[in-house]
Amino acid sequence: MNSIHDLGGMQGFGPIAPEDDELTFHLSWEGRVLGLQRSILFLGLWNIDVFRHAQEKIQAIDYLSWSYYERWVHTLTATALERGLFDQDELRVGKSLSGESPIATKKLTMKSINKAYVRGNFERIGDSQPEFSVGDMVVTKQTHTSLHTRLPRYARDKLGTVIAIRGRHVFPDSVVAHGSEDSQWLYTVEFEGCELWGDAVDPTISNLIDAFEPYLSRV
Amino acid sequence: MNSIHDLGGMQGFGPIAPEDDELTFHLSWEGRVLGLQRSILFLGLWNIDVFRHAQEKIQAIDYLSWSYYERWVHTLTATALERGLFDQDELRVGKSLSGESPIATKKLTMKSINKAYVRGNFERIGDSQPEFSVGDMVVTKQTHTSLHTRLPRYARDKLGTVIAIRGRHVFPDSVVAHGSEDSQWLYTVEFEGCELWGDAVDPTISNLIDAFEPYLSRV
Amino acid sequence: MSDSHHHDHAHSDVSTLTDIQKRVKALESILVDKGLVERDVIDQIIEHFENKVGPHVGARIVARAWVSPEFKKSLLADATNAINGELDFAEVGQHLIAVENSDELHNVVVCTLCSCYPWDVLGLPPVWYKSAPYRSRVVSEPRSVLEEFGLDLPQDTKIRIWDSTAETRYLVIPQRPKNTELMSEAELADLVTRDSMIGTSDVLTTADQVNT
Amino acid sequence: MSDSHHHDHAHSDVSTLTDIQKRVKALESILVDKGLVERDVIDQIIEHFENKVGPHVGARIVARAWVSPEFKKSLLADATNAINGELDFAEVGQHLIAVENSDELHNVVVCTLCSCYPWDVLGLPPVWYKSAPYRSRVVSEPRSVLEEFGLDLPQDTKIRIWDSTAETRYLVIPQRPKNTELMSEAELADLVTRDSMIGTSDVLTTADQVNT
Repeated sequence: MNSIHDLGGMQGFGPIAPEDDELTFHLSWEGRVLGLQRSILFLGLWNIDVFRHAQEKIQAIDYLSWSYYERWVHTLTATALERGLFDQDELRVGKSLSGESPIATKKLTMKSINKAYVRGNFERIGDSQPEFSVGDMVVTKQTHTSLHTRLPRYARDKLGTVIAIRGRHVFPDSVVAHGSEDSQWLYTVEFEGCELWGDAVDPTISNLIDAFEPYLSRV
Repeated sequence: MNSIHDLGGMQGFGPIAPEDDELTFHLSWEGRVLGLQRSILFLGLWNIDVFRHAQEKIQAIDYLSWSYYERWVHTLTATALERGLFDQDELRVGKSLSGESPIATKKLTMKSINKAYVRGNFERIGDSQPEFSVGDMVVTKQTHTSLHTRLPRYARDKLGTVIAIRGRHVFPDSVVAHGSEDSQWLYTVEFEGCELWGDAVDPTISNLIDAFEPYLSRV
Repeated sequence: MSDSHHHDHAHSDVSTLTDIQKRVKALESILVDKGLVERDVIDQIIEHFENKVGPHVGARIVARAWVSPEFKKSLLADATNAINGELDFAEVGQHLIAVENSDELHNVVVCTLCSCYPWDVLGLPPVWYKSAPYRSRVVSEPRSVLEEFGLDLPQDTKIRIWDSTAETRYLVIPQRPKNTELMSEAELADLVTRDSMIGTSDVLTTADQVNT
Repeated sequence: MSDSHHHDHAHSDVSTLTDIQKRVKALESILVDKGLVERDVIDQIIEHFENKVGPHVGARIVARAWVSPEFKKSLLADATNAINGELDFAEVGQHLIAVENSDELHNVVVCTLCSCYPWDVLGLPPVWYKSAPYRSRVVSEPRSVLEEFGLDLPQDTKIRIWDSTAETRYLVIPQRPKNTELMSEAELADLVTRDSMIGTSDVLTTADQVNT
């Protein structure tokens, strides 16, 4: 989606405001949201890409108004309702009205909790060989999908160079579009700043993205 | 600028909501803002491009929260203060504290009012011949200026065809950057939808923009 | 307008703010006080845009183009001069451009960067035209936008989306409905809606008129 | 979260909403009630992210890379495996990528599409990293952003901006400060700030430490 979440290269959001000695959580409920999020990801009912797409569907004014953890609460709730983890009535009363969830198969316990700390591994083994090699010039796809993509708007339809092959990974676009992992080779692609931002840009900069093979064509 | 004002091709702003029998003005003060805006443009202290750039400088969340005429009030006030048409003290008390404005040379009266109704003419006569002809293939500039441009983000670094030459017009980018009219040839350029939006787009669409000569290069 | 006030109201075009009314009053008083604007001028401008200009102006131009091939030809060549050359039309500003619909081609107008609109001939722009949803969507998915407005174009009709990015303004000349040969120019003008001249809807048919 | 609530509070990352507290409580109760999450799990996760992980983890990794050329080599080749191969580090997830600063090259990390961040080694991301101003600006004007963070790079230093667009995560290995030959690995780790591992600032010098 080309929602407000795709912020790279935009202007007009005010100053960056680092805090001195920033607190881990600014409000007590924020930590609990993090705990909920980690728990739900552990349950494996949907993956992080589905969560990200739910964030993209937040309307622009809400996306900019809500804090990070407020967006999480919204997304977590919306996705759980959509997937049937619980229903509106349960949400209203704040307890289960139907016993165990019909869609869950795992349970996060104090014994298994270490698995909720470490990031999942999204690399997948497959038969295909990578289409591109380090040093290859590639052009990124032009796309304005209303579904999920991890190709940011500023790096579309642009010329770059493959600088690394990162393995074969779950393809977020397919996960969101039709629930399949459809793993794809992942590359780091480097772009000269002027290719992305025009000749007036600082000539010392380059931008790098991690791009899945379907985003790339040979020049 | 790449502010939120450059909305073409974005997603996530909710449904379009046409009103039945829409009122000319929804609130009584809106008409007065229109009157103020037309009056100030008539005074010729700054032109419409300066007003537009002031709109671009509104932060995203405000731009999306404020109504159209609220943005006008903000912009009109900010520009008038910046240019010294009146000062903060005058704004606070709502009257002139310093007599006539030092920067104004014109006055809008009931006799001259017809001039406040008709749009200004931004065409300028110059010596140069247009660089491009109807039918020429052109590529638009890649730019991410923090100043003013009328080249929307969706139509940058794209291949199009000149379909009309519209005369030589005041160049908004120069007006805002250094106050000079710097008139330039203006063309209507047509782009195939797939050039801008990718292969998945409706194949029957094409997009047209009015592009000033400095935005274009020959292919 | 203080930084804090923007959280106090909804993001529709309808709000009732005492603060903003005071601000507008202050601006007007200062301009009058400084001798820049004569007292009745603002009222007169409001009167002009509420009552003098409006879609009825564009509708008369379209109807004239429908009945006069000669006028249509000059309108498509240079709309401002064509209109200003006809004695019974009020003066319009530079540079108005007329674009004509046909069976093969539909035109729709937007201003993605602000809300440029041909005020001279259509009056004040509707709220939806100025809104983020319309400005963002119509350039890349015109067909779904037009469907929401009730306009189902044939799948092979070409759509041109005109983005007003300079000081040109666009007026769509919709197609003349069938079976209107016997109608007068004034009757034809009554069929021409505002949205049909933006390109988001069709003109009325005589059947529509009976129904409303 | 109702559609109306978003107008009631400021757009900072700090808000105090009873509504949202109730919502969070409800979500937690439902999950526990349905037997999906054991009661103490949420507290334990909070404890982990508040106290176990944090920039001190990344700082120890950087200090080790400074003192051990062999570890640095394997870190730059495959950071996850290098770290998980050292017995005294806690396990980190796939795929962590370490990028090294030099006199000629400075690295800075962002996630423009969301807020991807190497939590395993840096703990919770700071609010500014997740904010629209940082995510929007650093990709096209890194130098002015870094200056705001107090980092003035030489004009000819090349800057690479790494945008975390997939499930890879980036850790910047800042340059080891001069005149630190006599410091222990633990002392060196104390010089490594969170922001220096994101790329928005330099490490501390021994002079900084005396001053603070």
